[in-house]
Amino acid sequence: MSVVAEQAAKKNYLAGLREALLEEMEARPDMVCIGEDIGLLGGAFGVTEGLMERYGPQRVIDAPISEAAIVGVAIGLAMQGRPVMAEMQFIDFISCGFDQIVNNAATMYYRTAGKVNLPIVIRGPSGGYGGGGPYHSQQNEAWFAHSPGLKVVCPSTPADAKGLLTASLRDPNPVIFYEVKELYRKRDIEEPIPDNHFVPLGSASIRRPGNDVTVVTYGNPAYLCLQASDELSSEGIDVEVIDLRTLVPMDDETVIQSIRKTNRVVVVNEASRTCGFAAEVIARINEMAFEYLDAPPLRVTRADTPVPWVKPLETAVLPSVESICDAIRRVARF
Amino acid sequence: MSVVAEQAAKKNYLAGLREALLEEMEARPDMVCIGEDIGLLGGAFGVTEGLMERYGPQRVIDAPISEAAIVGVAIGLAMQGRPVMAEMQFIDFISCGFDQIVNNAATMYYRTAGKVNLPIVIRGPSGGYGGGGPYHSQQNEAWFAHSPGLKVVCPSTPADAKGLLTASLRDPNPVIFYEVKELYRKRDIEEPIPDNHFVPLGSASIRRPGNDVTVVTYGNPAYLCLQASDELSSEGIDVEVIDLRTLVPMDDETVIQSIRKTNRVVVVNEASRTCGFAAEVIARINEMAFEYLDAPPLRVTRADTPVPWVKPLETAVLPSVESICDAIRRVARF
Amino acid sequence: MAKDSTTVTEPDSQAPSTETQSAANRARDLLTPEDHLEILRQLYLTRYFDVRLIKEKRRGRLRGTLYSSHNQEAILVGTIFGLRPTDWLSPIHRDMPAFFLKDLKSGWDDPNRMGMSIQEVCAQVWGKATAPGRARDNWSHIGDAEKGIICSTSMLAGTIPVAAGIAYDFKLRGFDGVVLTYNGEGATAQGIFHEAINFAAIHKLGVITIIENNQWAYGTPVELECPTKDVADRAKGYDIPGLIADGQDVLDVYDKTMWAVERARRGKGPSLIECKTFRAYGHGDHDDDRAAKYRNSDDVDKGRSRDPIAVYKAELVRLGILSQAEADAYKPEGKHAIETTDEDFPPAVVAALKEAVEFAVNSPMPEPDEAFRWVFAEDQP
Amino acid sequence: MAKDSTTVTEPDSQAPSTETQSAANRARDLLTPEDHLEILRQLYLTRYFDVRLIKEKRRGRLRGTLYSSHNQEAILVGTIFGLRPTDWLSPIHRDMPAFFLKDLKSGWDDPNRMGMSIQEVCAQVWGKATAPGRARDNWSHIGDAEKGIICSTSMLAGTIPVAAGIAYDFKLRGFDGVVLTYNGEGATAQGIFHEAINFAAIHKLGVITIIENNQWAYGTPVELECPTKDVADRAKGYDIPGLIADGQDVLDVYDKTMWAVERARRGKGPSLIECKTFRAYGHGDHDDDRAAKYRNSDDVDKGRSRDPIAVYKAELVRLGILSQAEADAYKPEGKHAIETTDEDFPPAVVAALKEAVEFAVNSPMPEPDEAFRWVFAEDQP
Ligand SMILES: Cc1ncc(C[n+]2csc(CCOP(=O)(O)OP(=O)(O)O)c2C)c(N)n1
Ligand SMILES: Cc1ncc(C[n+]2csc(CCOP(=O)(O)OP(=O)(O)O)c2C)c(N)n1
Ligand SMILES: [Mg+2]
Ligand SMILES: [Mg+2]
Repeated sequence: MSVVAEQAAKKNYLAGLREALLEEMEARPDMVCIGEDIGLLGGAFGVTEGLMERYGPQRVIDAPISEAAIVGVAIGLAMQGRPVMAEMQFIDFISCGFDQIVNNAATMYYRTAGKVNLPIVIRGPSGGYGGGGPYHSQQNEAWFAHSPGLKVVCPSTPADAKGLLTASLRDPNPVIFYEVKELYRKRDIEEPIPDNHFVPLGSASIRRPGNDVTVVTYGNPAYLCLQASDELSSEGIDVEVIDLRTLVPMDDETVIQSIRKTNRVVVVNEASRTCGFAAEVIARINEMAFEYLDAPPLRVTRADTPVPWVKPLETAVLPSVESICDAIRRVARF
Repeated sequence: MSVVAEQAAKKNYLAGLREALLEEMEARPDMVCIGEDIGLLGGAFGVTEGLMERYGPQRVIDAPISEAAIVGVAIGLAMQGRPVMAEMQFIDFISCGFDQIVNNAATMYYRTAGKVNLPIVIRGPSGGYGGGGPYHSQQNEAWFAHSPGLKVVCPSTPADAKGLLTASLRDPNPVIFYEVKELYRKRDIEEPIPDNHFVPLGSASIRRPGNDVTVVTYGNPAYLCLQASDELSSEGIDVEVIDLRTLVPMDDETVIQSIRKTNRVVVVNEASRTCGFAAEVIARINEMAFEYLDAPPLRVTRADTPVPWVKPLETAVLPSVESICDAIRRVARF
Repeated sequence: MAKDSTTVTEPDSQAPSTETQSAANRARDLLTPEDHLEILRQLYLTRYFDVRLIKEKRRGRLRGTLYSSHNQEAILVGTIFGLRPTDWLSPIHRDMPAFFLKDLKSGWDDPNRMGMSIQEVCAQVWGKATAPGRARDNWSHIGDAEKGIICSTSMLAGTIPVAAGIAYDFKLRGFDGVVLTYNGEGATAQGIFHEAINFAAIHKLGVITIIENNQWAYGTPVELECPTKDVADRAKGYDIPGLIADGQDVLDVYDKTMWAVERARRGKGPSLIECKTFRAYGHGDHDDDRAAKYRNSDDVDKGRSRDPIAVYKAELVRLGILSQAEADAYKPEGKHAIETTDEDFPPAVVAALKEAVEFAVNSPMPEPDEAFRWVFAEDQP
Repeated sequence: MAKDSTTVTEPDSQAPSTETQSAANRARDLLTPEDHLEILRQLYLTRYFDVRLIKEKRRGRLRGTLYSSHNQEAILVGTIFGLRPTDWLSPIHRDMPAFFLKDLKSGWDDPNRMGMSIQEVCAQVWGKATAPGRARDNWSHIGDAEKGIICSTSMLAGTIPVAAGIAYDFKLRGFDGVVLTYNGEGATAQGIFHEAINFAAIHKLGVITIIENNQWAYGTPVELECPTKDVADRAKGYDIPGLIADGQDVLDVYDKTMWAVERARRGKGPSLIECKTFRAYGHGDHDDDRAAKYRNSDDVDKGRSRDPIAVYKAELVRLGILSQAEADAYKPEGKHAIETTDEDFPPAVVAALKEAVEFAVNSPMPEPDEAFRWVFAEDQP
């Protein structure tokens, strides 16, 4: 393949998501999409662009501004065996549909003793670093990781975006799917996406192999961790970066294996600190690999604050290359 | 005081809560209570018994079945400087008012840069062990511990119930207050409650001093931990039981001090495992006392399932004296 | 609650309100004498089921809370009787008998019928492995997709959007089924009630919201839940019909339901039916004593004075379907649940319950290990 | 949107609908010529503020999204003009000018007035430490308890219960203040809209819900948000007045608002006012181009054809308050925001903005350390 052709084949994160949706809608005529402004407009960010034109307003529902009803209707459709994609315009608004998700969707399979499963993907743009303020910057995945019966996914590359969304849409369980909106159109992460790309849920990816310190992360901070690793390699610290990709179920194996090798770990999530997913990772590491730890596992997270709007304030509370480097240095030199 | 008089002065957990409410309503004529069936009926469990008779239907509002509006109205009242008690009939239903809590109440002080604080206590019966099934057994405190701006409290004794509720009602911030409904009328925990009892938020209580293993817990499992300690003392394991009482802010100091002494810790919460508060405690211990740990900090929690209704199933998933003993033995013998 | 409160709000301009009125009163004319006798049998059965559970509960044989449907039987029987087996239901806490009433006409014991058997329902009450959902949640929170019954959470009004989703599926498939959801008048204050009915109205889905207005939501009177004169007025906010039925009169409930059902089958969208009734006892059995604190006993006596079984039997006598002697053969009506005896009910009804309770009692408990199962579905083939 | 769509639903039996109609049309008669000129000035100011921000945004000088209030000025000015300084407001994303319009009559620069200054509002837009809330949240999410403005979250309709809480406090204190909340027609689909208005109606609280029905909720037309003929019909579900105002006619908006406000002051409870208008541009400035995809340009032209400034000036000429020459002195009406120039606006308006923008631009950014402050309030004395 010529360089030009290969260039042309590079796709952004958003394209990966769109492809997954289009292919699944095409392959499964019973699938339905529902969300605010996903049809006529094609979605606030364009993830669903072209869906309504292709599959009509019956299968691509422009829902009223009713997050709880969107989830509830998705449950009804899924009970009838239909795969459903339900979009939250920003994942921040998921709190308005919270009860239907944690109490109804998450537990249906359990309550019916395995009779009714719900193939629903609730997806939406998430994350900070874009100056969105408290209500357009959330990564509230810990709420859902704490709600048994939900899978939780957060891809950070275009290929993973497609592969994991495909896997999520085919999964028989409700999945909360965190898209990193700052990555949607980021040029320098564009990459070719293989045809029929499928990334099974529950498998982490080693984004950078290394021997000295393991860094466990997901979402946008994966790039900060990679940058930090580059910086630290000049200081002689060889970092292994693990992108969890799926939080529930979590790929314990890959994390533990890495720690057996490095004996040191830093966990990074961009959500607020207390009861964030990083705490969960650390608890598991303690349970499964305590003997291998030569230094305290540290967390780098957002401060326990909302995400403020003004840029210098936002920057102050979110994980940065600097704060990640600091933590890695601390465990490396412990 | 004669034994008889002392006996008479013993009060149950529910009485402690009621006293706190009555005293604060009496002392602060601007205070308002709002909730479903709290007035005419006096509350599903009787915590607000007598309030409406004394303070009238204007200050004790029998709200419609609208958890979100209850919280939102409480915010408006609190903005006008009124202390507000908002009851959730069961804490499980808090998910219906979730957005107003985590996005509106929790962040108001932050968003107004310290101009508007909200003295609201959202309280309600919580917890399992009573055969309530998935929607009458939750302890969903981790969701709120993960939402900056909320304090989170969970007393386990009658005196703490009163002292912490008093402190919460006087706190200028929104507090989510978890009452353990299985303890409401439990006879064998009744105790005298000092007059004007006040337990400051953020202070843990050492329920049993010990030297070998620290157990950190709160709520109903505190009693399971005490029982486990008794059993294990015969095996020569001397357990220190710390009842956190307040999760946010957490009394790190007491926990860390204890671990410096015992070098071993087990954390018990009755909520489901992944991203539960126990994980947070373990992450903090790693950050603050890693060098003192001689064994992996372990968690005992509910399994990652809803709380099933039928008794043997409920028992299977919740922490028990047995599972707590097992974990303590494991860390003691590590 | 008087018969004359029967009105129909029909904003749909194609159906003028006079025509509507008569349409709403005509469904009963199609009932055969056999239908009438079946309806009566179902009323007895519904009452007896509740009476039996009340007694079992008092004897301490049952766990969980019993929300009695006593005095509200006409709503359950009247709304369900005319449905097709393939229609869906979503009952709430006070509607325990609805689970077996669904498709009961097909025969009480038909294993293929599109409703649960009385055995299954009793197994649920007793918390046994033979219950739908293997008793993982309590009492009325059962469902069965194969039987067309939504499994509800405790969160009131929370199944209406699910009903809308099912009805949306019907629409996509060109199927003319309907979904009935049950809600107390108190539940109409929930946000999800609004979101779901709004959605159903926009898409003209076959969702029918039955409001069992028994005047009380636990310890809160209807005036503190709903600001409109009638709860049915809520419908006006969605431009859908808001019907009012006399909840003590099974035929009026039946008429109104059939009108809404037929309208929904024609693709004209949702309706709301307020059935006016009165809660006979406490909110749940734990509240029986406390309820006296907040409900005046005169009001309670008055509220209970039109027993739906008595009302219906009088009508059947008037229609010549029952003789007075036949009507008087079994007389549970007007009695407090614990004052009734088995002699107050037809032997077949008593026998059916006896068998069901035995089935439940003799069924095994679920194994503790089950508690860890079915959190996640395995990948489907 | 024609004047004849002006109707009033008044379910309150004490106020028959004919009387109501005239009451609703009489408020304007109390306005003095000075009031009229102040209203016009406010319309110019509101328009110019938006125009200025649109231009600043295009030049890349601002962060965040601008939700233009162009063509909807009459709603903001007309609803706020007659309020008392002690009344409360809760504007939403499209209502940025509302923050300074509140109590603007007290003088643009009065530091004690019960509205924000234009400086403060610009400081917020520019994200400076001098903004209310020190720019910790963006654009319209500001509030100030001292100025009687609720600080909103992004979650639509989420301030209505807060408004109800404030109005409940008024009731407890025997104070006859009112709280106006603003919502798009799309926001009426939210569950909290229902819960909050239901609560306000039950307790007859002074909460007035202004619906800015600009026909579109982002990319979704009103028919997919609301099933009733008029959004005002939502009011019927709560037995509260549902008024319809011509959102292009500031005096009609004013009349309807004053009617609802006076009613609320008399303790008769909430109202809902649908102001019919049309969104001039994209949902936000980021959507200006995409909006052409989902909105037909004929409809857009038609929707923008009755510029509220033109409508009002014609009325002032008719009333003899303005000469035609005076009316023609400044003519921003009918022009696209970026086609207008400073000459289209009165110099005082231009100067006020200039000063405010300078204030904003010259204000300091908040210090990064502030980000960690004010998560929790310290114990109060
Ligand atoms: C969202 C939610 N809030 C609170 C409750 C607790 N609760 C259970 S039943 C009930 C009263 C219901 O009243 P109503 O809807 O009139 O039904 P009824 O019991 O009278 O049949 C309440 C408040 C609940 N189940 N769900
Ligand atoms: C609960 C919630 N869901 C979704 C959004 C995203 N959102 C912001 S504005 C908007 C459209 C609002 O339409 P409308 O209420 O008609 O107001 P308009 O913008 O037309 O003035 C949406 C969907 C939100 N802010 N809050
Ligand atoms: Mg009721
Ligand atoms: Mg709009």
